[in-house]
Amino acid sequence: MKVSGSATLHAPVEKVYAALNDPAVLVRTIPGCERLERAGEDAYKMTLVAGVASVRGTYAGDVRIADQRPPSAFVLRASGAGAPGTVSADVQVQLAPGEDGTTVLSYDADAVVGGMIGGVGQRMLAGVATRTADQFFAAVDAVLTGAAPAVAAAPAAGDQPAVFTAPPRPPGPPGGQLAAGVALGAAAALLGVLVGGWVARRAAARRTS
Amino acid sequence: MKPPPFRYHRPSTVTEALAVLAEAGHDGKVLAGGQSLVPLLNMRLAAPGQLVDVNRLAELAYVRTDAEAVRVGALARHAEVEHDADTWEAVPLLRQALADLAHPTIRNRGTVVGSLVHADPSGEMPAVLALLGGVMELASDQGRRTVPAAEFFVGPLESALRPGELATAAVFPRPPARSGSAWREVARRRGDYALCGVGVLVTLDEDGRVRAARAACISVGPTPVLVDLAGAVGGRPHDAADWAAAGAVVAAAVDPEDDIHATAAYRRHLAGVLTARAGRAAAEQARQEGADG
Amino acid sequence: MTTRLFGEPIARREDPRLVAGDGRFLDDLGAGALAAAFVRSPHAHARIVDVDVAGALDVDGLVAVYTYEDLDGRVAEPLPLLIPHPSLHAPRTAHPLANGIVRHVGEPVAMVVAGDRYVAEDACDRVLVSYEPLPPVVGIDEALRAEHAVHDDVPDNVAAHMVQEVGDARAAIAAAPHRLELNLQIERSASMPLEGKGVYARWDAADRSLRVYSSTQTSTSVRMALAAKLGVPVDRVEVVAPDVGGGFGVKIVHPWPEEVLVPWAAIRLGREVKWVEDRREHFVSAAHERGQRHKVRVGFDDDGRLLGLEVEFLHDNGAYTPYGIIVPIITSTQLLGPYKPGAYRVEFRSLYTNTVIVTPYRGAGRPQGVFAMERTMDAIAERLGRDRAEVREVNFIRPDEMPYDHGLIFQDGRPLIYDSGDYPASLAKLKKLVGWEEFAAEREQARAEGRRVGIGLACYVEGTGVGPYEGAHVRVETNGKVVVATGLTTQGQGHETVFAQVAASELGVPVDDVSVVTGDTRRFKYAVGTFASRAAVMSGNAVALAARKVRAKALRIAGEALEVDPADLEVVDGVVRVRGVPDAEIPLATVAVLANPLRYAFDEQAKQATQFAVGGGAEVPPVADDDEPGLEAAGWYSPVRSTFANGVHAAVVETDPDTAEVRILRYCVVHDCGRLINPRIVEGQIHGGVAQGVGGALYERIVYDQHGQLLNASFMDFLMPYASEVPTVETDHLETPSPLNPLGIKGAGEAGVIPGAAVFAAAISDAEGLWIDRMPISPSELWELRRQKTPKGDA
Amino acid sequence: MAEDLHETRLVVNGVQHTVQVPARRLLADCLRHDLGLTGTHVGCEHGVCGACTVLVDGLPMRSCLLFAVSVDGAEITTTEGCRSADGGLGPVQRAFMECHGLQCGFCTPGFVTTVTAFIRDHPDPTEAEAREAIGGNLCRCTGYQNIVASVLRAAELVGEEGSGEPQGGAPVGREGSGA
Repeated sequence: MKVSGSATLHAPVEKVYAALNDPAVLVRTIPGCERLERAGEDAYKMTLVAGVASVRGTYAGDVRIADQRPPSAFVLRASGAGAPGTVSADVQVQLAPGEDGTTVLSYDADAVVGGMIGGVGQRMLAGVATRTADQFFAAVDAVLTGAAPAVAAAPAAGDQPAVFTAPPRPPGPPGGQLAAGVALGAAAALLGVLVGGWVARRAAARRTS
Repeated sequence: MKPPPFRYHRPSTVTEALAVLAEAGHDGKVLAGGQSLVPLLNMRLAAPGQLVDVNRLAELAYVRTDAEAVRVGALARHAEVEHDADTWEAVPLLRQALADLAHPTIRNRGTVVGSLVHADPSGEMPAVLALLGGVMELASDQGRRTVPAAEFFVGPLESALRPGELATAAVFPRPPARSGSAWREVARRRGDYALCGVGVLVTLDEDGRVRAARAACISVGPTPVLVDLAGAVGGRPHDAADWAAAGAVVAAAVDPEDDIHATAAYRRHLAGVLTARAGRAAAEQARQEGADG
Repeated sequence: MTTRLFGEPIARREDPRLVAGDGRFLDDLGAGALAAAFVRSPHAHARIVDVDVAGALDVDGLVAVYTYEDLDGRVAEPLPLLIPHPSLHAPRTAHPLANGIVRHVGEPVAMVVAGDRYVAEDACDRVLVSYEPLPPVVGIDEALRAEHAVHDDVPDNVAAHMVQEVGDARAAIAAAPHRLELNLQIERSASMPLEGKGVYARWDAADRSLRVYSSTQTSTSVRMALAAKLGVPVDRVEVVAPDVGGGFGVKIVHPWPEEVLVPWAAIRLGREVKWVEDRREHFVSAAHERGQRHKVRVGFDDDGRLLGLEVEFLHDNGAYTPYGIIVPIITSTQLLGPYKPGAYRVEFRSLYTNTVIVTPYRGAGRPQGVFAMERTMDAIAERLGRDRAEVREVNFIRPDEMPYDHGLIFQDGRPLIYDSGDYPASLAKLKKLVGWEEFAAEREQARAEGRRVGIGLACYVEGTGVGPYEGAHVRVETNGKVVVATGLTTQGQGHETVFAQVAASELGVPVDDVSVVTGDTRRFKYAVGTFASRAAVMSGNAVALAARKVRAKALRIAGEALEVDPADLEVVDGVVRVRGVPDAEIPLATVAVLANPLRYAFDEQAKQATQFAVGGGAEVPPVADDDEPGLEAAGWYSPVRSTFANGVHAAVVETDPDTAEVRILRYCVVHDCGRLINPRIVEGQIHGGVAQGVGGALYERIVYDQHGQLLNASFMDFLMPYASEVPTVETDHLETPSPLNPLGIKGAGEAGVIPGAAVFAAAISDAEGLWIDRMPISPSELWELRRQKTPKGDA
Repeated sequence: MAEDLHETRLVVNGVQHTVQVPARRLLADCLRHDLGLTGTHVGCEHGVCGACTVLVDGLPMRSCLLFAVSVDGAEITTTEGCRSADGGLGPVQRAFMECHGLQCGFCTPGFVTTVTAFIRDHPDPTEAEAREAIGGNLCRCTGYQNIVASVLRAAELVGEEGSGEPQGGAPVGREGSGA
């Protein structure tokens, strides 16, 4: 499943680049993301609750930031698994200076959704993903513009925080956000979305929740 | 394909139900007709920790029609609403759309309110509620609130219903005098989800001219797509209105997607074609209403 | 009650139990058996890095979890290659549980056995498998490109390559006054019986014997495979096909991984184990068919007569080839239909992809071949501006040319020789039935009203009743009841009825006195199976031959008893009578008693028998050297080659000018399957086949994405037609007997589905003035075609 | 942890049953495995095929989309209950036999129950109505033509002799847990 789009963020490219590669920001901005754990250089283990309405699941997986070309481009590779299925995604992210200090971000994602979910819900992905991508960017933008604070890292050994946890909050707005910077969050959240998507669009055995 | 385990509650009063839902919070899921939820559970795509079965809430098993509207309780099955004579007289669009909703066997169990809460972008009921400008009545142990259709449908499968809340009823207002409605959809097989579906509501003035006309489309956007047709057909005599133009307006307004059954372009095309067809039928029905009343 | 039963449309004997809910399908058996469920690959192609079953072990009610490492003996070996073929140079089969690598979504990786299916699925959810994804090969193009291989040791992904040629087709085409080149494609579909597969195994430790119930089209072959795989002596293994909820081809494959694993686990655990395939499993782990792409080059004269025909096609066989290359072989031979192709060359490649395996689905390669051939006929007619029926007519093999030898080798490895058939008469009947000549006027009339209607027709010839053999046993009990047993199975074809009709007709007994057993290796040991429209031809004739032996013996014994020449005897309503001599008679029941020195009859029956004296006297042994006790016999039928049925279908459709929806106004069938045993059942087979043809043409397709994920693995997206989508079928029959078998019958099981895609493509093309070269077609696709106005491909 | 069991009472084909089932037990599985009424078949478990259709308080519903516990106290009719009062084949069942309205017979129980309810409400259907009535049930064998004929024939038979449903009329027997 391929999705691409773009958004304008209100900060210079360097700052945006840093934010999108900062786990402290990601853990805060990926709806449903509950935990990011550093698992090596530019690699994280992630736990996230995703889904639509009360059709939600907890997913675990890995996300890796690769091919970094600061401040203009990087790639996120992620894979995750939950009861309904598996997701793996590659997201190419491009950053370019926009007008008056803004950054125009464009992303190009290719996700593979497998397992039960793969057979029944894939076609919901693109629409929901593009729609919810905006939610993610709004969250990141809020952090960038200081409207929302980035979270403090949980205390951890070493000079570098190892575990990042999101502040308490109701499970984030439903919907997957297959967006730059959150390949896994996106992909996993998509599972939840798909679940919904599947019911929404396909259940011939229909109606009522 | 067997459902995962869950805690089961079967409250016998709404108050009890609201208490259980408040307790369950995000972990709770309401089971009414179950015609969409249970397949989901069987495939283990959903695994709510607790199911709150509202099928014993007799106080919600009603369809009532008054001077303003048809009020449908949370336990009214599609078939009950479809076959209710007063509803047919007051809001014909309900039966017109219900006839295309899955198959009778499903309609025997599924509920109208459940369909609405499900906020299915391919569902007929959300489009009908949106087209008529209806409202949802929601309750929680914190109190009750009503939400207009325009605000209730947030996205695919996303309604404004909050955790711990129960949708107790949906209110479908009677259209004004000299109104007519029609529902048209194209599905791959009879009873399948529509590739595109369109409902049109037309109101005429005393001279038989189109005073108001609106269309609601399904399967062409994340929520029902509501389009005002007044610009295309407003003020025209009902039999001289350019419904093809109205169709063009709708085709331009929707934003469908490709899927394995149809291209986005085809869906957009259908939105136009079906709007024109439904528009003509609705205008004709409105004329008769005018003649009769 | 008449004994003239052959050819009578009697009601089915199996229906009372089925309508009342007393049928016994696989999951209706084995109450209390342990339930098996499988962990299946979510990846189309991946290396299994680790399988962690620890989580599953805490599940309350879990009995066992097995992975490949747990398999032993021959169970750990790859599953058998059922039908080897010289052209299948790189056959590959799967292991019962994936051994290191998975090659399609749905391939079984671990097996869970638990108290019930709910718990088994809970445990499956807790088995954690880590995979290292490998690049998937999906679709014919990627398989050909061979940038990646499905099997490391088959780098070009080509499993088989086969060429057959009669004459110099290329030269004939080059020299022809007219030439066309067409690309024609059919997409993947599936048999999709309403009952999935299922296996229920019980091991009797004391008796060291295994009984397995399987929802299969071939219980005898499953038995032999299990005995070999499990190392249990054949006489210690019995396999029973209970009531089977449809097969349509997919259940002929054997042994399925589950068919081996469930009995294997039952033996290991010493418990009854049952697995019932659910719908999702059936989509991703059973079998598909149909997906083929054909390039046709044809040369013809001014009358549309074929001078040379060259067909090259590519067949997607999925990840493994347990069933060999039967499907493309059938396409390559049967696409010729009722026509003389002039010089003919056919070449195909069978390609591996990371998708579910491909095995025969009702029609088995014929729908694709007929689509290619019949679209070609339509294109020729269009090119020459001639009537489509006329062009077919000039190419027909004439009745006086029968038997007709195509000079090719058929699926059974024997020469492709048509035994009989009257194709011109079939076409004439069809044209009359559908009103072919009058339709042009109707079309114009409709166009004048702004409606779009079109008509299409398609002819086919179907090789049926492939060998090598079937057998049957017929016994007359001492109470006069007749028991017929045959080894092949039943999935709704009414064998209990038609075989009873055959036996009753041959023996001269009331049909209600005949009972029939099928698909139970306890009752009849050797059989091939129910597929390839062969049951009626093979077992029907075997039953007839067995019954004739029994009848001959009955007459011989009755002759002795009544002291008359057996030639003067007849059997009517279960009584052997001397022709023209009232009262000189003896009930068949009594003959059965006399047939056995120990009689095995009691009281009245014994007394009745004692009034007759049979046997050769004091110096002859009670059972003569050339005789056997009992009034019973086995009969075997083994044909020299297949017998060829044929038919012509026509459809009239209307397409919506705005929505491009297709409405079927009429569907007409003329069918010739030789002599009919039970016309009502043959009609039913045709109706059902046509419905699957409608599905295959307008609704059903298996859709994979480029990652090898099956996108429509449910009944919500795989659109099998409901009653609202299927037309009323108008049928007419020809009965050209087959000279090859005693009953003169031909198979009828698959016929209905074969021309579907071709007929609808032609009818829609006719209504729309568009060329259609790919099926199925949806309203969306038709609407997009309108936008492009695709011209017909030309040379 | 073992699952909680819920005592569930069902009157099936006129006979009262009491079973202890987990909340997640589907009605189809309860009928088939707990009560041993295997006439009701399961074809898809997502509510599309209709093979599992039974009458719940007289209305056709998908038993694969209902939890047994959720219909506690309901009257259920399966194809076994569509026999005539004397235990022989009921009119709908006979019609299917007469018209060759079944082949493998797997989907048939869902048709029999659906048609039984339809004819009760539409004693004299047209062919179009008959087709519409079975529009939610899949059959892979027959092509539906003979099923439509069966519906029309069933209406004739019911007209001649009444539905023959033991439901209601028959005395309610007693049985312990079928589980």
